[in-house]
Amino acid sequence: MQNIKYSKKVKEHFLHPHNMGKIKNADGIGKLGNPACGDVMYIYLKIIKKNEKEIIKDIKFQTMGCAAAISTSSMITDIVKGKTLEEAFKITNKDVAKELDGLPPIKMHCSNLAADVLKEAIKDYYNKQKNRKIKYEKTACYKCCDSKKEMD
Amino acid sequence: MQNIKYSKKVKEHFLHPHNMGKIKNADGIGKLGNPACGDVMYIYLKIIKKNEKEIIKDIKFQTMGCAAAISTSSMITDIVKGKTLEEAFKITNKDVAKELDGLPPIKMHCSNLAADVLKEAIKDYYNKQKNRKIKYEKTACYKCCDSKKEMD
Amino acid sequence: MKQIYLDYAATTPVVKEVYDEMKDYFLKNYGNTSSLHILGQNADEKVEKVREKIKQKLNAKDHKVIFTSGGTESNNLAIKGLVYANKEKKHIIISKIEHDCILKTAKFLEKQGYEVTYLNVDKEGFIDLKQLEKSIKKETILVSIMHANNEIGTLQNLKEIGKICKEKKVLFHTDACQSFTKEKIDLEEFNIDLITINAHKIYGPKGIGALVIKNGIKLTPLLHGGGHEYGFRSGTLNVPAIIGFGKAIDVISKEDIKKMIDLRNYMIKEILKKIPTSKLNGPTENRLCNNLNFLFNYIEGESILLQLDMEGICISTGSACSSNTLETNHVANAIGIPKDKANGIIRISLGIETTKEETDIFIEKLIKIVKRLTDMSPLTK
Amino acid sequence: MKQIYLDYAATTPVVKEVYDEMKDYFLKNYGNTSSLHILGQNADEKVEKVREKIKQKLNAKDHKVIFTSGGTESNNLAIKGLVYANKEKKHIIISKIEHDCILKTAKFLEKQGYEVTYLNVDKEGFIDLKQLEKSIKKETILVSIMHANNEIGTLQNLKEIGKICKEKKVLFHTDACQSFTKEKIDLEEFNIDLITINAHKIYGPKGIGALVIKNGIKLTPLLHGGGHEYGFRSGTLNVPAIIGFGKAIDVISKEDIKKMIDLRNYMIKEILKKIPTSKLNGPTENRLCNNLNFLFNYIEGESILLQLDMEGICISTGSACSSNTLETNHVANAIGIPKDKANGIIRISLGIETTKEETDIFIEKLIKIVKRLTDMSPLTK
Ligand SMILES: Cc1ncc(COP(=O)(O)O)c(C=O)c1O
Ligand SMILES: Cc1ncc(COP(=O)(O)O)c(C=O)c1O
Repeated sequence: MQNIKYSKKVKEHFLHPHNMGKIKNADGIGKLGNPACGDVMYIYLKIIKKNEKEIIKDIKFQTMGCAAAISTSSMITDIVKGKTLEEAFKITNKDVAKELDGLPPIKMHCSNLAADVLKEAIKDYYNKQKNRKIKYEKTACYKCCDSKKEMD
Repeated sequence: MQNIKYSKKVKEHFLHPHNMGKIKNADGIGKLGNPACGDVMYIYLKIIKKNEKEIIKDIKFQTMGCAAAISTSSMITDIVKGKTLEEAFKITNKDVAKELDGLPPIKMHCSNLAADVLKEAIKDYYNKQKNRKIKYEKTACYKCCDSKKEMD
Repeated sequence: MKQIYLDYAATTPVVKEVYDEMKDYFLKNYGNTSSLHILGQNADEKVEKVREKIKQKLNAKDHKVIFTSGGTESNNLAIKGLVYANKEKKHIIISKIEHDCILKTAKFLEKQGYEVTYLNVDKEGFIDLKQLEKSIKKETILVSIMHANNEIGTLQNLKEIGKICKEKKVLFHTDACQSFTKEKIDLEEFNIDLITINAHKIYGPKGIGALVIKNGIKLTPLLHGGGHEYGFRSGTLNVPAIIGFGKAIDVISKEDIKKMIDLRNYMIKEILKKIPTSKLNGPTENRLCNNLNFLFNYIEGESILLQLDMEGICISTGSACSSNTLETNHVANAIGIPKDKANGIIRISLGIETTKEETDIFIEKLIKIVKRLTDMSPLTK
Repeated sequence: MKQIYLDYAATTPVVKEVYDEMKDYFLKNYGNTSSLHILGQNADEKVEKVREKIKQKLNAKDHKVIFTSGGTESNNLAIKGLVYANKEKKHIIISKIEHDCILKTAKFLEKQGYEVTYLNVDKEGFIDLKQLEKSIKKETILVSIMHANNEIGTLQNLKEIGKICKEKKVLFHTDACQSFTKEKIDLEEFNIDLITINAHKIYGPKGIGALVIKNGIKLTPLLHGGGHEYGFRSGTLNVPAIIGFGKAIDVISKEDIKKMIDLRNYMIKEILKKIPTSKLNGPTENRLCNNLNFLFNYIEGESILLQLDMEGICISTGSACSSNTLETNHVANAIGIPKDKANGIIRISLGIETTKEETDIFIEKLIKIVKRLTDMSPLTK
């Protein structure tokens, strides 16, 4: 009933994720998710300033989760590496899913939280810069994800 | 669930019944059954007296009913032809079924009424002889017979 | 002795192409549709295709296909599922000639305090649309009228029934086990909210059916569990049977139907002409393409059936010679056949493989057998 | 890429000999068991033989075999059928690790005013016989405890449970879908009143199961209709599937069981040894012969499953990553696995065709995948 076929791109990123790991002394760290729900994601940022602009020089992620969670993590790091923080902040979970040629419907709102985590990391960076607060609304759903699994 | 396989003997009598028909001016006639229930049986007797004994010289039947009704009718006429009335009166529905190598269980108590009809015919004969009353208990069931038929 | 099977209304063989289609799903693509791995997902995908195909065949624009174990389950789910999920309304309407699985369900509900209206039918088995309209009241939740009657082949006017149900804002369910793929059914045009179909009447496997329901309808499941079938019917999906069901939809062609109608009409004419004690039950128009049903005076259907059987011909009786008088052939009863004649009924149902030759052999044997039994009967005038 | 299927607990292929046995009943002996003609009677006869065979296999001396569409239906019929037919008693006892189709049925009954006791299980999944005994009261009609758990393979002590039920004069039902033909079941010795079995876990077809009940037990049918199956379950009998079910009873041999146990034990040893973040769920003794279930720290079962799938290996996850928190893996919950770890579970289930080679390939790939995912996890210490 619920087709959770993943796109080729999702599978690629899932099996061979990009930018996996930690950044020591990161300039910003975002953390979201709950192991009880099955998806936990950390994003680490290294920022440099160039012509007044703050640019993501390096980005890494750590994720515990299903194929959707892992591939969106990997994909977002690809998307924003080298982008300015302002540009990066505009990326939505939907954008990430689109870049991956879509996610199964049941995964759209649960495991697709990479953009939110990135925003958390940027927020963390701004917080450290003092006097720079930023607001946004999380778009992923942080309750347990919907899956069709039943034991047979 | 309810096997209504008929024995070979039942099938033979069913397809080629013996002593089928009417006897004109019969000495005794027995009638039982109800078309609404699916089984109606008539038995006609021709009696002769020999050495003080009343003997069934001829017997015929007419039956509307299923294979069990028809074959038991046919079988009982075979059994009692030439027998004395006293002997014939002792024949039970069970005896008839036995001679036929059995009837399907669901047919044992409904369509197996030939012996009862024969008794009716003998009673009728006795009644006509005056002062000779005879009693017996019907053993077949005269409600609608049990069958597993359902429309599919 | 070659068998002549004329009992396609009871069940059909699985035709070769359906059988072949299922094979892989027994032996190789055996995954459980709930499984996330490729075997499961492949099975799931194929099952979804069958759902789509069923919807297309029925022109179901806004419906869900719930797979069940057959017509009986679909009918039970349609009625019980619906009334249990909508407790405020306690009245349903069915006809007097519904299949046992509707009738007995209705009787069961009556015991639980529901009200059931059993619509009369005329001599040919048609309900009275006026009576239907008048029977609908505020408490009515559902009208369930079968499409083709399984015994006498009467085809109800679904379109008119659907129109009335729509106007009166009650749900309309139809049991189309006998008519699916044989007669036109258009859920949109006929305004059908729920429909029961199954596979083993259309050259598909036994043990699979579907209840197709309009989106938004709530049902209380009869089978609780893993939440399969939109939560309406749990249990591991019977994938090979579903695949077979899907394939079976294509089996009966327009030509087959035309051929069956011609044969049916030919047989009616011949039998009525050659057997003076015979009478046709059911209508001559708006009759299921493959159904024949006759009454023979003075004799019993079961004896006709058995003698034909001994000669290699399979048919069905029309009478339910049952210990419970209430259960004696309710259809015969409803169309006004007196009880003392209701045992003389046989049903003949044709298949796509039935030939003119077979029907001729059948008619010839039938004539002889009827004569033999009539001669034997004490009731013959 | 050759598939390695290690999800036999979800469903099995139909083996060739079962498939072959069914063939004739699809294509030639396709009669409806209700039909009085030879095709119907032949089918009926064969079906009766399967009933007998099932009874023999279970040592059922005084029981009826009711064919259903599968385990889900049998379990629903056992519980709902029984409580609806015995309205005076409104309490049932089940365990916390029953299959969804028992659990959800129990929850449904609770909403209707019935009382349900959910027995705890220990870390290995065993119920506490003392707690069972104490839970039985005057109003208790039924104790339903599954034989082998489908997730963690725990085999309950049916004999002791049966003894308690007998003493306390309550009926005892067991869901034996996972254990039938794999583990000893003796209805007499174990005092089992009702038992659920199905075919698609034992190399038979999907869509067929049975509820075997002691004579004298009354059930309210879930499916009303023509009165099939002693009146307890109407619907045209699924003859080919029943034939297949009958044949499937013979598929698993003593040697197969021994082989599966050896492989299972070998795999447990290897995996625990080679994957330091792994933990075995379920017991080491009294464990279903073909079941393995592991927890992996820091990572998600679904990801393991999918990566294995991409490498051609089919397994199952243990977690029901579900929107409804109540529904997250109730078995993991019951055996005390904290929620934040319950997503790291996988189930591996062996079949008669599983080879040592396959298990070695599996273990090798599992090690790599677990390492990869663990390295990626933010939770790794
Ligand atoms: C009109 C009608 N409804 C329902 C059924 C029941 O279907 P099934 O045998 O698939 O349960 C049948 C046939 O048996 C039927 O002819
Ligand atoms: C223990 C147990 N009970 C019941 C079922 C349900 O059986 P079915 O899939 O035949 O409905 C299953 C398997 O799905 C099971 O493993």
